[in-house]
Amino acid sequence: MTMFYILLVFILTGLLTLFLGPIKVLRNIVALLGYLAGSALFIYNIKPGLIYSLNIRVYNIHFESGFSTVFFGIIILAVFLIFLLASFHEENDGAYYLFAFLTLTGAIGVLFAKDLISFFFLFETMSLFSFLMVLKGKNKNSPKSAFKYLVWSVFGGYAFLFGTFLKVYTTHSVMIGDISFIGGHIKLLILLLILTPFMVKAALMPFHLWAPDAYSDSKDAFTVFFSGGLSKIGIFGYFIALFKIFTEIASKYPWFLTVIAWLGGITATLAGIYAFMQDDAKKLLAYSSISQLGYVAVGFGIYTHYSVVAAFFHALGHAVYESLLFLVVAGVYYRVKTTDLRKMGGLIKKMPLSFIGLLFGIIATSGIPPTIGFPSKWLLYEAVIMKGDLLLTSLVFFASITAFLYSYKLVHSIFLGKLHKEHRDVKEAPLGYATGIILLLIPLFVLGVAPGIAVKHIDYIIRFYLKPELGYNLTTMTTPLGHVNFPVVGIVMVSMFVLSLIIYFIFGSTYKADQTDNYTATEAISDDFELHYAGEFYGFMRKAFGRPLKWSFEKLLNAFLKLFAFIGEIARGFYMGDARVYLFYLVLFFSLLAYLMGGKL
Amino acid sequence: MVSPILVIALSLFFAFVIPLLGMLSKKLPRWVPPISILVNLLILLSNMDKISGGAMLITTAGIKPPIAINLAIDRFGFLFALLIQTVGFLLSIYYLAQDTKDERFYMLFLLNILGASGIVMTGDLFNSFVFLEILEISSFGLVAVQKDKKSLEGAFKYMMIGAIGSSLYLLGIIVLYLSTGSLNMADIARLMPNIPDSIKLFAGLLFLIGIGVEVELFPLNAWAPDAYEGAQDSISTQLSSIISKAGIYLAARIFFTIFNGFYALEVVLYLGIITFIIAELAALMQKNVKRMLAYSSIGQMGLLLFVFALISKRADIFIFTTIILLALNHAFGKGLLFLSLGALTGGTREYYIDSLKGSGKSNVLAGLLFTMGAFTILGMPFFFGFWSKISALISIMKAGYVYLIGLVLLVSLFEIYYYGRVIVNIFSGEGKAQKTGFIYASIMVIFALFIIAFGVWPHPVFSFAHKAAVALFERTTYITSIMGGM
Amino acid sequence: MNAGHLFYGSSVFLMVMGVFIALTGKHLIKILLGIDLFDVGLNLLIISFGYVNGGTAPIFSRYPHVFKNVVDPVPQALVLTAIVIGVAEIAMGLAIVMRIKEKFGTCNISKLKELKW
Amino acid sequence: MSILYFFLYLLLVTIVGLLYMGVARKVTAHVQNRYGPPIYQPILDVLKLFGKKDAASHGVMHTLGPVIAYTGIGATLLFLPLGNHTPLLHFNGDLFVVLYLLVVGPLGMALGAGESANSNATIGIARALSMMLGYEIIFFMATLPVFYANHTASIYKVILAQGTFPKWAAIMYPISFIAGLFAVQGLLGEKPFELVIAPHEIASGPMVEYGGKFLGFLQIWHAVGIIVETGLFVDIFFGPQNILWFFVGTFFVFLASVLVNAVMPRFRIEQAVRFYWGIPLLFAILGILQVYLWR
Repeated sequence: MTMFYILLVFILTGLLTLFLGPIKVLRNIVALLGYLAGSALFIYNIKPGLIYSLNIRVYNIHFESGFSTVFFGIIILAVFLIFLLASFHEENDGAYYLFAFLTLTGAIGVLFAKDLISFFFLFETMSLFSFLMVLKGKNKNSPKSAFKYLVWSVFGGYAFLFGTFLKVYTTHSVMIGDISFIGGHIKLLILLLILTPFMVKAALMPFHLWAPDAYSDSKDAFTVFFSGGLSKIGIFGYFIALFKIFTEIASKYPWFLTVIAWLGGITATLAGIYAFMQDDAKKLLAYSSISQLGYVAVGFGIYTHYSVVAAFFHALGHAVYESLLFLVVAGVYYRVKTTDLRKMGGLIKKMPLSFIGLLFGIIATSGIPPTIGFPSKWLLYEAVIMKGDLLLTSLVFFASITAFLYSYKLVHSIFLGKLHKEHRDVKEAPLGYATGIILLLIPLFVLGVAPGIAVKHIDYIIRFYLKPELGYNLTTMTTPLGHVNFPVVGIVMVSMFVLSLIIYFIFGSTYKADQTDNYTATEAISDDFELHYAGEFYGFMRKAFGRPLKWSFEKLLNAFLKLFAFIGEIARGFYMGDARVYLFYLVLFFSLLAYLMGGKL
Repeated sequence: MVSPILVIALSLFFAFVIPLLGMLSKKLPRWVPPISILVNLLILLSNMDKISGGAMLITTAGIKPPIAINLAIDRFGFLFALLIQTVGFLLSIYYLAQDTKDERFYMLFLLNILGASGIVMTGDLFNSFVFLEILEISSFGLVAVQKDKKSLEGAFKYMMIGAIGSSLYLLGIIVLYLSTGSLNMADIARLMPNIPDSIKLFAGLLFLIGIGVEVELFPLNAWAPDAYEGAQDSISTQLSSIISKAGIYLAARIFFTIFNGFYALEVVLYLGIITFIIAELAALMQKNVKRMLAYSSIGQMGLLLFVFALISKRADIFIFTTIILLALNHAFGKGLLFLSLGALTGGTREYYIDSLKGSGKSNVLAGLLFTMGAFTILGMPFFFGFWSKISALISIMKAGYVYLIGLVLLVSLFEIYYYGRVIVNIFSGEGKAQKTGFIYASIMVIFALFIIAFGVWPHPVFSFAHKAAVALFERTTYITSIMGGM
Repeated sequence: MNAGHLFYGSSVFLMVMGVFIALTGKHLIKILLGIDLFDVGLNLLIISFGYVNGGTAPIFSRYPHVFKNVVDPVPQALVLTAIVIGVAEIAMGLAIVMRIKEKFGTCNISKLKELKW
Repeated sequence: MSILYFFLYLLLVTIVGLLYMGVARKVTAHVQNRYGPPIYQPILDVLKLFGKKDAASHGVMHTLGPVIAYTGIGATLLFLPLGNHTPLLHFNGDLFVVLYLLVVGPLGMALGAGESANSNATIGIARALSMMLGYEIIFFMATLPVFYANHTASIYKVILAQGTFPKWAAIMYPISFIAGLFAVQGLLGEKPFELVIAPHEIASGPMVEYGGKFLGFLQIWHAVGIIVETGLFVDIFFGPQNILWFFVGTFFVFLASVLVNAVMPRFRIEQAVRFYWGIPLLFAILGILQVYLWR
């Protein structure tokens, strides 16, 4: 029953905020209180193994909670808190919170769903209201991006629905349950269909086309939740589809998993490349988010205990650092009103906390120890090598190099380099953002040093399905290939840093030089002089990649759409005659039927 | 309890009073339809308890069937009567706020409602033809009432096809009469097994065309986009929410109750899905939003008929529950869409997608309501359409066409595409500021409330629809309750 | 060939002619006439269905032997209604055509091309 | 005790690295028919730089940049075995720890250089990062077969798993070894891949705004970097060596690279990256195929 109440609390909170519309402070407080009530209910009451059913005449809603519910629920709720903190500073209205809370309802509800129809209902709820959230968006492009998002997510949803019906038809059960015993290859079709919406949500190529636009054109605060929280539903779906629905996938269709893994690798790589070619902070982050989610797909595709632990952990990490990055960018946008990387720079002096947030965010994104990004990447590499797919390993490695590229571009273009004249009076991001940044930095380091906290839980989730092989305790991980003690890596770095600082302080002193006091090869520089290197940051890479960079899934899709449009035009032609033509159809139809029936008459 | 026959008698009386009142005052006639329909609704509701199990029989001239004309209302018909009267009432309120109409419009409107309610209440085949003609002729007039080029052209096209179609319907009735000697639906249904197959086939073909025109079946529906586009918004609402629903009732009554799913239903099965696909494809690239809605309407009707015809593959009450849900969803959803589209254009009759740009921002309410209407047609969760869509898919699965679900969903994706395009368009850019009158707005809100309330908690509608479906499904009960025990 | 077949044949011929005119006619009035012709043919067909060769009018009378061979009264009653309905239809049609002539300035059906997109 | 040991270790490697740099200058000079500075010149340079009284800083990150750079390379050193000489933390961590720690240094320098607001510096960084897309992936792919064949990701275990001379990975996996040689050239940033510094184009790139002790830091960072990078290569391809032979190995790898450097012109950046995606990539892939075939 609690599960139902939690959803109810969120829905009611949304409605309440809608009706308390005009007063912003009240709205914010209600939203926060409602959120706190719901998440308190969740954290204290949701234990693995709860069951609840509700009958609405024809359909029964079945709820169930498992380890994965708790894991993903906590991630999503945590990210939602960050979203709320940032929302206090956004332009919001009643509908804003209504849509947000209904999105949350859908996202949390999906975790509870035990039968596929409820799953679909809640999944569509989530898609629908997040679509509305994007539609409310922040700029002129938002509606267009929202449209793309809608079509894609509904495409996924319908594929899921089709899969559901195929499953119900073949197994006579609507529950999320095993299909491996079905004869023939229909089970693969079912799996593929059920997996589709999650590939869309987790932006796996070639289902990612909506993501960059939708992420970058929705409200900044919402992007935090969108990327950090909602994409987790995609991961959750991978888990549902590959473990709960098709338990014997590894033995029956190993090539399918390989395809998933390679798609993940390709996603990680291509999205990484696209990311460092972007000139908009949110677009860049959107692609980075897609790229990171690609690793998760790799983890699921490899399908060993190591790799799946890595995938889950990476999903967790993704929630933390991607939220952090989007949050910082939201805070920066709040102050400087732009996300165009070419129009910012040198903000480090004005917004130091944001800089720290972003810096550690990108460090984690790149997977550098001792942050949350490292354990999962380390484990993933080990898992892929153990699987023996060295080319995939190389691809993933290539992808993680691209992470350095876009990370640096992001941090440099916003915070480093030359401060723009019009940004002289910019202040630090306001309290909500700052709180969020600090809140996110805690897990970023804690889980980077002691990943065992999360790995233990992940192990519970999957040990039922895969033989537990990974050796771990609070701070270490051991695979047949290697062993890492994460705090040691951290301690070494810190002590080395202290040593370097000592060397630094022993020798000489420093004086502060202005940014105009620069080596410019005899050019005298003033404030108007544009020294900031931001546009076309990696422009030369365009040449290096050459023509293939121009290929895109989008063009392929457009060609496909044109085909449909053509068929549509033909169909429409039928309705463009005058009255006599219509009458002619009638007569023709009559004659045809009469002719066909002729034999029977 | 008041005899439901008064529904028809009173409407007729009021309809003919209107011109007289019009002579007295210009303002009076517009008050007649709401009053009349309200009275009708009350009469119907007072009979609610009386109708159970089979059909409620109201004889005329005190003669038992199969002789004289009689009304036979079972729960299925009652539900449709209620639907028609409710939507009619809302629209009549809407017309209160419209100034420029002359009194003949109100007469046509009332006759139209009368025709539709007559169709769903009558137990006599020829009587249904008469009501069908009343319905059609008044519809031609209503479509043309705008008196501009588009509406006139639409009306003429509708008239041409409609006239031929209903004549063939009459011929079908006569064929059945010749072979059974009866015009009473229940009686014919009883005698159906005695009729030779060839006659059945021929009559079925004639009915198929007659009803096919009304329910917008594929090759017979070419008039529909034109009529929908030409008519004013509220009339388009009426076309999709009332007139086509009466057609659905007729199709169910004739093809299922009378023919007992013989032959024609199989044709409907194929034509239904073809209608669905072709109409949605046609809507895909449509730039004129109203015409797009018309295609969508046709498509929905096609899906509905397809689901209905599944009964020939598998006898299951659920299929009938589904078509009721689909019909309700379509009636309210499409009605809301047409009305809110009218509000978005601000009465300019500029329906092109580009001219609607930003209208949802300047008229937020209408924009939101349009979105809701689209969502319910698309079958989004928390809207009534979700349940009807899921039920439709379940029905298809139950009939064993599980792979067709994929096709239906693929085609539904087109729906998402073109509705999404419009929604996005009305919410982007800046539009001219437009106001919607209070009455207009509240009518739309009532439509929307239905969609949302029963979308969130569909239980009452389910049970109501289920009972109606049972009434339709048990044709022997229907027959015996009219013809007496056999 | 008995009289019944002749009736059927001629009324079906009328119906076909009506549809043919409606299909090929360019003038709106002509098309309406075609539809009307179709209706008339249909009505005749219905009456001829009810016709019994050599039968009398279906009127109750004191002579029961006459009553044995009456034509079916129901089709006639139906046709009566159908004629009225047909008239209403054509009247409505004519009204619409009148308006069309006003607005379009022509009665040529191929000029009615407002509704395409 | 072990801390003291570590200090000595770091000092030794730093000095050796600086000497390597001196040798490089000498060798290059000889190739170009010059006399060149003495071998210990870089040590003197570093001492001079650290001895400078004050250094200009453009901000906190600019200051911390070189410090972080040295932090990164020092931390890497701790996890890297020098031949069969056991490093302090060889048991802990493996190739990936080393590879990721190796990035900390450049990242620190990049952050520092970025804050200087000199576009030359930033261009240098952008090039450095882009170059990684070329050589880093080749290096990784070249080493993968060795790790895969020995079924470990630990560098130390890889060293031990190889036998003495004829069983070296360099001989067992010659194709990968060649690919690795290509990568080392880029890893060390020598010509034709000397795009980051490119003194004639972008005025020594990231270093352009650094002087005094900052430059000193960057020098010793580079010195240790040479040892770590060549050392990684030697560890993986030349089997178990004692520390002396290890240095000899690294020296020859470095020398080869310097000789190439001395006679080569410089690529344009996109040429450099594309170069790596050509023949070296082919070699790397063939190397991977080889290990698949052998197993």
